[in-house]
Amino acid sequence: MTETAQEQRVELEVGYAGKSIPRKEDARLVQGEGVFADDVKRHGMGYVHFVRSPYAHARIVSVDVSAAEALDGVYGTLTPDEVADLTDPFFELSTPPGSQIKDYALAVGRVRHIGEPVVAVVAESRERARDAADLVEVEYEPLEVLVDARRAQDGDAPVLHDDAGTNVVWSGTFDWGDVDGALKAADRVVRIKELHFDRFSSTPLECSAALVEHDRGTGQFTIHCNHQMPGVAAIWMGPALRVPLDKLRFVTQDIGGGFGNKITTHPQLTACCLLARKLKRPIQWTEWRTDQHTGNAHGNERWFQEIEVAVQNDGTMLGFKVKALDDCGAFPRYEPLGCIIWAQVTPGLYRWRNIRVEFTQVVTNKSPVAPNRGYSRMQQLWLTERICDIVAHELGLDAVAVRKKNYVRSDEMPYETPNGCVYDSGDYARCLDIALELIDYDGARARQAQKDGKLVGIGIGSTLDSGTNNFGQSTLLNPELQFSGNNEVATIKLDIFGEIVLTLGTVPQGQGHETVASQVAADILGVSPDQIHVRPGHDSYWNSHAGFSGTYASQFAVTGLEAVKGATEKLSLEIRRLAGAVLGGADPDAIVLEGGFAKRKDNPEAALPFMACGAIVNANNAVLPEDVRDVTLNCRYVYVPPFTLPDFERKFGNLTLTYATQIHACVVEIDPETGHVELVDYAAVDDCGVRIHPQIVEGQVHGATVHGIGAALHETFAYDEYGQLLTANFYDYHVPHALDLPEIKTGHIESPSPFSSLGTKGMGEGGGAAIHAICAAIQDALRTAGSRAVVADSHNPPERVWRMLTDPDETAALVEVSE
Amino acid sequence: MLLAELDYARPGSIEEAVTLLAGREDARALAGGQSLVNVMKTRVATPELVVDLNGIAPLRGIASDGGVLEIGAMTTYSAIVDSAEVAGARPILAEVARTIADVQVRNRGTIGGNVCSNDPTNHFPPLLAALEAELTIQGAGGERTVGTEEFFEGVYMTAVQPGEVLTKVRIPAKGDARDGWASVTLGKDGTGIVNVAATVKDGTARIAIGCVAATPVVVTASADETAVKDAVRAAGLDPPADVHASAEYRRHLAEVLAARAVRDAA
Amino acid sequence: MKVDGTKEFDAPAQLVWDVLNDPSKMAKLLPGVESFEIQDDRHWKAAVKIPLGMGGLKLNFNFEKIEERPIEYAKLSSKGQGVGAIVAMETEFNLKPDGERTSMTWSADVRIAGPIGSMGQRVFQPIVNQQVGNVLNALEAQVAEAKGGAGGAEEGIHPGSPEAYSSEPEGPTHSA
Amino acid sequence: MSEHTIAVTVNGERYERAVEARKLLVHFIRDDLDLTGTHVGCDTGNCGACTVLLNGVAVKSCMLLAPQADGAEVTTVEGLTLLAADGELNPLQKAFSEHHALQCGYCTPGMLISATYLLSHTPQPSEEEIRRAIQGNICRCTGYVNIVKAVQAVSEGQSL
Repeated sequence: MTETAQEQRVELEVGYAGKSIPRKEDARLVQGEGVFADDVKRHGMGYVHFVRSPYAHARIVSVDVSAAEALDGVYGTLTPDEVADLTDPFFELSTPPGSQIKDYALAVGRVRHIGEPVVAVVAESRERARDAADLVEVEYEPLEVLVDARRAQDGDAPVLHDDAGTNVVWSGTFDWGDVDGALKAADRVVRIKELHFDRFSSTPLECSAALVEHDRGTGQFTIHCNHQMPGVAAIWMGPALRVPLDKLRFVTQDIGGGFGNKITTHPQLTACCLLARKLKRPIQWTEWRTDQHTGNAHGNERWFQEIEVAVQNDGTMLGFKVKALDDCGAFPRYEPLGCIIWAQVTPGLYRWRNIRVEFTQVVTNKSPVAPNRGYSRMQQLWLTERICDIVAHELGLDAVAVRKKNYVRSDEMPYETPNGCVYDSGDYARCLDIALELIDYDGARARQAQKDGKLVGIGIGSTLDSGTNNFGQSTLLNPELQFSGNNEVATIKLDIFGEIVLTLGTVPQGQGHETVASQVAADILGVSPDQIHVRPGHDSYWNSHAGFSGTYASQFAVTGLEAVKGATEKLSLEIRRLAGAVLGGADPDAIVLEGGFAKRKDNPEAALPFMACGAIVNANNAVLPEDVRDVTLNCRYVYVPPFTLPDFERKFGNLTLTYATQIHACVVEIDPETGHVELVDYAAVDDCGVRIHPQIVEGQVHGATVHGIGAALHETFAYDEYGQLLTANFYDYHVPHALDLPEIKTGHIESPSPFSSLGTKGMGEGGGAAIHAICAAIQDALRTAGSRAVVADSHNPPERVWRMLTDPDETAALVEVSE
Repeated sequence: MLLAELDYARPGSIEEAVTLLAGREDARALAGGQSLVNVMKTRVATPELVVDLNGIAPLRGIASDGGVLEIGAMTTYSAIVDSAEVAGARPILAEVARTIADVQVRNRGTIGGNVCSNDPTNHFPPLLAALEAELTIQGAGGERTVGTEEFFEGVYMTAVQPGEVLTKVRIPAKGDARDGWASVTLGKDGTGIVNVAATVKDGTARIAIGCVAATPVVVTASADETAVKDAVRAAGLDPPADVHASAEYRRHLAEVLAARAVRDAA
Repeated sequence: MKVDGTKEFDAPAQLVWDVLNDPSKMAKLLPGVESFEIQDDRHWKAAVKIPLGMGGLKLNFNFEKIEERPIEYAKLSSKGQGVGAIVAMETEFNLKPDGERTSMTWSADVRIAGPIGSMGQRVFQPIVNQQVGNVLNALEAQVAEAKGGAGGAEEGIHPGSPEAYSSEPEGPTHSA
Repeated sequence: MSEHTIAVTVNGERYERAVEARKLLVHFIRDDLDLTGTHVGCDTGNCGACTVLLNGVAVKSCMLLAPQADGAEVTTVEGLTLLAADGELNPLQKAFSEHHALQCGYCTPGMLISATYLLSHTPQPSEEEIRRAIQGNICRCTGYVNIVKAVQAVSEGQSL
């Protein structure tokens, strides 16, 4: 496989792959001619408005929709009782009792977070639907609210789901190597009482939306939406709606950003399906920003407690143990997968061999979570980076030196982690050097020395972006689950007029798949990407797709492109067989594809235009020799990565195929009077192996970086003691604006993956490197100023930094070092 | 995002506007709409009649007679930023207006709307309080002019009564006074956590602090850092706490920013 | 959100108590009352419009006196529902007789839910403080009136025209 | 309640429609005129995805009532190509594509309008001026890096 990969790369270098060609998507998007879910309209459609819970936790005493239904222009409503009657709860991935949680399209019996949909109202206009929603009378009996995950297991804590009888969704222990031995053998043990990874989300600018049609004759639902993983939506919705999967047709074209936040909209989509069927008309749903913030998808909030790190005096880190407590909000939905996904990057970039993680996930009265960009790995990587900096500071060592001493070395690649994951390739130390050079590390250290009122800090964030999941990892949570491996599909055909049409199983949200796929196919067929029509978006009727199709978890550059490559190579062979036969019986290997012709290598004059190939096979096949009558010029390829089932007992196995590296470095200036943190220099170095479209790769690096910057300094989903979300819109949930950011410098190296034939690695999630770098920089600034404060939270707004300055002991007390 | 039903009127004169506003209960004047429309989207505000002041030419414009700068209530932030009169008479108004929200909002938002909504995070209430501006209100009964202490009554509440409109704001020209501004916001030019405006004349600083109470808190002190901080401390602020800042932190910022605003004025 | 404070009255405790426990007088204490209906001596309803410059926030309130120890202590629970907002309030007060004067210590726990609840607490706290101040001023006026004191008892509480409230309430908040 | 018949010229074409007074301009443009290039990304006037030119001035169409646009000239993203002589993509649109200033493309229409407005009064903006001009337009994909580059490229090359 590696040889062919080598050959392939040589071939690709002379072609379109590797060049930043103009994106196919751009022309329509810069003219406002993209088609986003909210742009889809149908005659006679009704607009749905969800009546949402004003309480974080309450019993639904009564629901009265009579006044709403009596209002002029109202088409009808959907109530919790109807939902409980017409649907089954969505399936749960966890083991009992967590799996006994019942999750419906609308709140049945109880509301469990503010913004939870309780009743749906449909009317002739958006405004009228809202008018009617205001007339729906829901009587609630408020219940005690659970906001702090650390209380979830207390005897006196309210239990959210009586069916489960506990707030614990999943818990288990992961024990690799010999942690206790390492802690005994170590020169020192660094103990950290508690760290908190804050709740935020990448908040795609386009909220969720759908237009759902129901064909009464066939029972067919057509769901025009922006769900980024329709295959999974279907698996949730089919059984709940009691219809076969093929009755659910998902159609998307342009999606205004997903970042994982558009994987768990199946409850609202299910409600729209029920309404379309009940009211016999198309149903249009627009989710507004406040709806999305209160009731759609947040990132996982996580507490790390009782951390113990075994270290030698020279900074060598032998291992660590930790209790991780994950807060998934009111319903698990995609969870508890977050309870294992982190294990793809268990030791971060470091050579720790002894690790014990006691992982527990609980529900709270907050918005449910979804796999937000960097899903679950980001939290684990933040832990490893925080440990690294805290250890360095406590031992009086240089954070750069400690990293270089403990990084997995390039000559150790491929490297097997303590839990059996295989880091395919990379050179972390070299990436770090490039990052430090980009921010002029020595110059920054010099500026730090001369105190000019501001406190200067330098921070590093080193992370991995693990791509192409082995879904077998789900069996480490629940051995009953029948998921493993991964797959992706592409089809390509050469049509009657020589048109080449490529369809993908993926569901892009801005990653430029049309363009990148066309580059790979063009190189194989010897044409220009312009001559390859890649169908925009995804239609589960017309796009061939597999169980794991979709755009998520940094995998397109491997799964998506391998499928494209496989299908296109099949087509290439068919064209060459056909041409060989037509051009005097030449062997396919004697035919070369060039400029839209299939030519005999020995006689370039003997050439068959693609148009002729398409015409013969599709419209003139009687002239074909028998031995090529099987040629259809319509080829499908399913890429299946080489995974095996992980070992449940040892919780051991390879969970992902490729690992892209991100090393970020930044310089901050802190205003000591206000605690305001200013980002004055920033560099992001990325290594995702071979880059098919460098400009798109760099764009992904910019985007992931800024999501991290926002989370570190500006963005938080904060709740009060009553479970009221305090940052329910962009007025209080401050995402970075153009003025909030410095120039983001980028650098890269290419360490081709030996496990993908193109040498590519999935990328784009960035592992939250910016959060780690900024936390490290803030702590560095404080320490240089003589404070013992420890950055113990991933989110550091001005007041928190000011408190660290005024009361350093509060956080310093979290850390102790014993000989 | 979806407004409740309402009636809409676009009068061409102040008199017409006043009549319309007086004629209906729950009539609301619509200025730039950059705050009101957003509150209406939540249906927390549901005026039955919206009286759009954008058609009333006399409410726009900036004039300076040397001694006093007169700004029409419907003058946009952008117009203030670009105004030669403002630059000449009281440049701080333009410097602060330039940091309000963003270009689109500055193109629509007006100084009148800003002070009449009197959201604690707004820029103009503390600034006008520091500059001792006078505000002219017109109703059926005619015109009256009030100072800022009288004008700002509470959160979202001002001396402008039902059936009245704010017509203009008069600000004394700079003369030998020096003005300053300091704030801590969510990101650059974001929502204010605490805003402070100061004007210094003959060694005395008049300081107005925003977002620490229902209305701007004005303190005066001799223009040196210790005196200013002492004066702010003496004001015994009891600021609101929210997700962005505790009362304690706002109290601290009030002192720090007051000192900075005075320094900025120097 | 919890607010509390103390207030002195130049009137005997019994009189203050009577004012505080007379629902019809209660109607005059509340801001922006548009209608008031007494069900029994422990339960009453009111339609109020909380004054907000952007337009009043309309709420239908249900009141219940959940505890009382004449003439020193009473506890009142109320819940208001309206579009975009639910307000739940628990108020308590203690009266300490001091000859012909009375000192009242009071506390209120106000919860605001619904869409408005997520819109900047920084505005609620001053609003609540200000309304509490208005209620206390009105109470003082009512007590004065009951005592047969100076007129103008209605000063500063014109139901329905909240803008007429005193701009500097003698409330727990310091405002300019 | 009150319904108004309004006449708005959008991208050079005159539309006359009856609208409810409460309808937001952005919904009039998207739902009534079917010009779906103008987007909605928030409900508080922060994101700028709904930015249009109203009589040549950049405004957020989610904070105007449709009747307020009566008699006005509105330019939406669909009108930008008209600004280029040949009806092709205009230089700004080309620059956005060349510099990869868009990923999902959802903020792009508002971004293009804000940049168009900037260049209409400041043909040679500094980076600071460009960042100030798009401060009211949120992009969640690009970190603004390439958007700034694209606008710079246009201001350095041919103006609109």
